[in-house]
Amino acid sequence: MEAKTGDPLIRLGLLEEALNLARANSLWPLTFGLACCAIEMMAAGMARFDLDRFGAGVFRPSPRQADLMLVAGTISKKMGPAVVRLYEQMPAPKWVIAIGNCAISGGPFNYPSQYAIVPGADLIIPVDVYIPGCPPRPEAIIEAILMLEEKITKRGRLRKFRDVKG
Amino acid sequence: MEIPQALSDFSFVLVFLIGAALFALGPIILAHLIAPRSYGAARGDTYECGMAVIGSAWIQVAVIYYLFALLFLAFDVDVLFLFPVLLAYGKGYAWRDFVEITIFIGILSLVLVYAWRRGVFSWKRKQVTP
Amino acid sequence: MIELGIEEKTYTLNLGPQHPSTHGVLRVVLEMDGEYITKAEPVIGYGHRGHEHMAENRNYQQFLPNMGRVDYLHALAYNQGYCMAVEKLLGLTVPERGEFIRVILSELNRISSHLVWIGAYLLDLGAFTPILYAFDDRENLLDLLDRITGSRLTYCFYRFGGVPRDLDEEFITGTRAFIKRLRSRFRDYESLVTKNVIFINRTRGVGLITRDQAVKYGLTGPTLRGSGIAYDIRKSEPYSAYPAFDFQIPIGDKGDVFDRYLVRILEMEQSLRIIEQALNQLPNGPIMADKVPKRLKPAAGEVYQAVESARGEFGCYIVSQGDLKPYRIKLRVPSFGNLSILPEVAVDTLVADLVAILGSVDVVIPEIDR
Amino acid sequence: MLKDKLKTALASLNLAQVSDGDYARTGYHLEVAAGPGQMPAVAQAMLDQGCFLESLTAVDLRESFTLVYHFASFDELCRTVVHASLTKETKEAKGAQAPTISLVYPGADWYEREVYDLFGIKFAGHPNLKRLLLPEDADFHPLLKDFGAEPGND
Repeated sequence: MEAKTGDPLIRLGLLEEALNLARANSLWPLTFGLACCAIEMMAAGMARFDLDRFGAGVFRPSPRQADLMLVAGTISKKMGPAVVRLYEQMPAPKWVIAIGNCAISGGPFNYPSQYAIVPGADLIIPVDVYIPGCPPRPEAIIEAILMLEEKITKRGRLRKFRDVKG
Repeated sequence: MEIPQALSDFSFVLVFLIGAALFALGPIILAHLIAPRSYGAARGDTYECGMAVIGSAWIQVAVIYYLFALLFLAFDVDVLFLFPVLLAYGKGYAWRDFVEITIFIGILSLVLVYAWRRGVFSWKRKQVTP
Repeated sequence: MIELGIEEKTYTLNLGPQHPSTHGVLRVVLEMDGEYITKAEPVIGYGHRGHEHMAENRNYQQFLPNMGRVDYLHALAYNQGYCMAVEKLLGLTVPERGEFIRVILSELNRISSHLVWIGAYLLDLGAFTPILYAFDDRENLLDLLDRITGSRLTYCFYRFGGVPRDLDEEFITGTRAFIKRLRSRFRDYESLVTKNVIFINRTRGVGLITRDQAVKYGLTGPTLRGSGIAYDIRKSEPYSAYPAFDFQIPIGDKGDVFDRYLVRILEMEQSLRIIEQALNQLPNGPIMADKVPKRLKPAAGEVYQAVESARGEFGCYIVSQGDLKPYRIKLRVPSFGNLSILPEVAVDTLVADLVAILGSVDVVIPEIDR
Repeated sequence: MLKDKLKTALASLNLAQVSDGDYARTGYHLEVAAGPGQMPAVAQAMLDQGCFLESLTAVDLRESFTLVYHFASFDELCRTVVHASLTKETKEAKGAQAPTISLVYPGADWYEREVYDLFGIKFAGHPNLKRLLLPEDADFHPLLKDFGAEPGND
C-alpha cells in the first residue's frame, strides 16, 4: 500500500477551510534530524529565529503526535525504510518539508558512483515544500513554514510581500 | 400503556446514558467521516523509533511495576469514595466533616509511607565496580 | 521456578534511529530485564555518506568542502586537520598570522560545538531551559564566524597554505565583547545546571570509565579527560600556533558523566583564554603562503596529522601516489572510538542512565558513519 | 623514552622492519612493517607499553591490501604506524585474511568490522564480523579500487 493521504468521506467546504486555517497555524514538526541541517532546524526553533511565532515550535518526537515531517539531512540507503515507516505512521493530514540539498536531490553526495544515499526525499515520500541550501539558514526554514501555510490555507499570506515591487 | 411513576424517574438516567454515549462515540464517528485518511503499509504497527519491533512485549515484567500499579489503585479507589462525600460536605458541622476526611485520607496515605520506607520508589543502581 | 507458561526473557527495545536523545541517527538495540539493561548494542551506518570513497574520486581542493560536513559542529578543526595534512605532504608552511587566525576561529568553533552539546544534552535529561541559553550565546558567536567565513555551520574556510580572508576590526571588537559576555553567562550555567540537584543526582557516579578501559577502546577528547587523563593534542602534540599560548587542560577525577560535563564547561573557559591571548598577540604579515600551486600534485608518500576537535583527536591519514587525486584518505574520527565503549559501560545501568551516558559521550552521528 | 622501549619490545618479535619515522614530514615517530600473522603479538606489545589503538584501516593497492595500524600514547608523544601487507583474494588463494586484534584491543572490534565492510578483508577470530556501516544486504565493498572509479574530474 503506497504511503499517501486520501480525501475525507464528507467534504464540507466551510468546515474544511476553518480546519485548514487551524492546521496551518499549529504545525507540530517531528524531531527528525539526520545530519547538518538538523542543527539549523534546532537553531530555527530556538530563541532568535523562534518557530513558535508561527505555531510550529512544538517539536514532537513521536510521529503519532506530529503532522509535519522536516526531513533535515541526508537520507542514507540504510535509513530510507525507516523514513518511509515514520511517514506512514504519522496520522493524516500530514506534510513534508525537505530541508537542504541532501533532502532535495542528494546534494553534495549525489555523484555517479554514489552507493550510500537516497538522492532526494521525494523518491520515497511525497514532499510539499523544498528548501535549498547546505545547510539553509534558519530564515529559509521559516519561509518554508510560511509557504507551507500558504499551501494549506490556499490564501496568499506570503504572496502579499513577494509582490511588492522593489 | 401508562408508565408507572417509579419507572419514569429512570428516564433521566436513560437520557444521561445516551448523552454520555454520544459524547464518547461522537468524535470518533465525526473523525471517521470528515478527517482525511492516511494510507501506508506500516500505519498500524507499533511505533518504535522507525524500526520494526523486535520480539514481543508479552514477557514477564519486573515485579516493581506491579507495586506501582497497586499504589495507584489504592489512591484511585480513595478518590472514588470522595465523590459521595462531595454532596454531604458542610451540611452539618463543617469541621467534623473536615476532620473525618483528613483521617480517611491519612489512613490511606499510610500505604504510600509504607511503600516509601520499603524502598519501592528508589531505583537501586547496581554499583558497577570498574 | 514455577513454570508459568511465559518463559523468563529479556525485553528487546530499539533506542532507534529516530530518537531525541541519540543526537542523530544512531540506533542502540537494548536488551533489558525490567529497567536494567543487560546488553546494549549500537547499530551505526544510518548516516553513512561515503566521504572516504568520495575522497578517491576528487582532487585535494574538491575534497575540502567535505571536511565541513563530516563533523559539522566543529568543522573548522576538520578543515585545519585536512589542510595541515596536505601542507605536510606539499611541504608548505603557513605564515604566523594565518596560524593565529586559524587558532582563533577554531577555538570559537569549539565553543559553539560545546554550547550545542550543553543544550542537546540537558534536553535529553529533561531540562528545557539550558538549550535556550546555550543557543542564544551560540547565535552571537555564529554572527562573528559568519562575518568572516560566510557560513554558520559547515565551514570550508581554511585553504592549503593559510586563510583566504583577514580579520577586520569589527570582528576583533565583536570577539572581545563576546568573550566578556560569555564569561558573565558562565555563572548562569553554573547556577542553572552545575549546582542543580536533579542534574547531580542523575549524573554523579553514572557511567564510570577507567583508564585501562580508555586505553583499550582508544577514547580521546573530553570523554577521556573526564577520567583524569590529560591527553589533549593541543598540548601533547603541539601544532599550529598553540605553543604560543598558555592554557590548562581541565581533567575530571572520577570519570563519571558529571566529570565529562564539567570538563567541557571548563574547556570553554580555556578556549576563551586562548582567543584572548591570540587577539592580543596577533602578528601582522601575510595570511597566505606565497607560491601555492593551483594544481596540487604532492609527492608520493603518506602522512598522518592529528588535531584536537571538540569531541577528541581527529586524525587525517592521507596516502598519495603522486597524482592529482589522493590515493586513500582515512579520517580517524574521535566519536567512533568514544561510542565503541558504550556496550561495556551501559551494562547493568537503568535506561535513564544510558541516555545520560550516551549524551555525555557527545557523539555526532555523520562523523561516526563518515 | 617511549620510542626506545617500544623498539626493544618489538625487537623480540623479529618483524620485517622497525625504523624511526621522519615526524616533520609524515607525523610518525616509529615505522614498523609486520606480517598480518604477527599483528596480535605486536598489538599485545603495544598495549603492554600503554599505547592505545589510534586507528586501523586498509589501503587497496590493486594487487594487494595493506593494513595500516596507528598506535599512540596518552602520556608521551610517540606515534607508531604498523603496515601489514596482505595478499588479495586470487582464484586459488583463499580470501584476504588477517588475525583479529580485538581480543587485545576491544576498540578494534568496530574498526575491523568497518574494514571488512568497506574492503572485504575478513578477520579471523573476530567475535561478530558483520557489516558495520552498509545495510546488511549490501553485496559490494565500496572502497575497493575497481568499485565505480569515476572518469578523472581533475
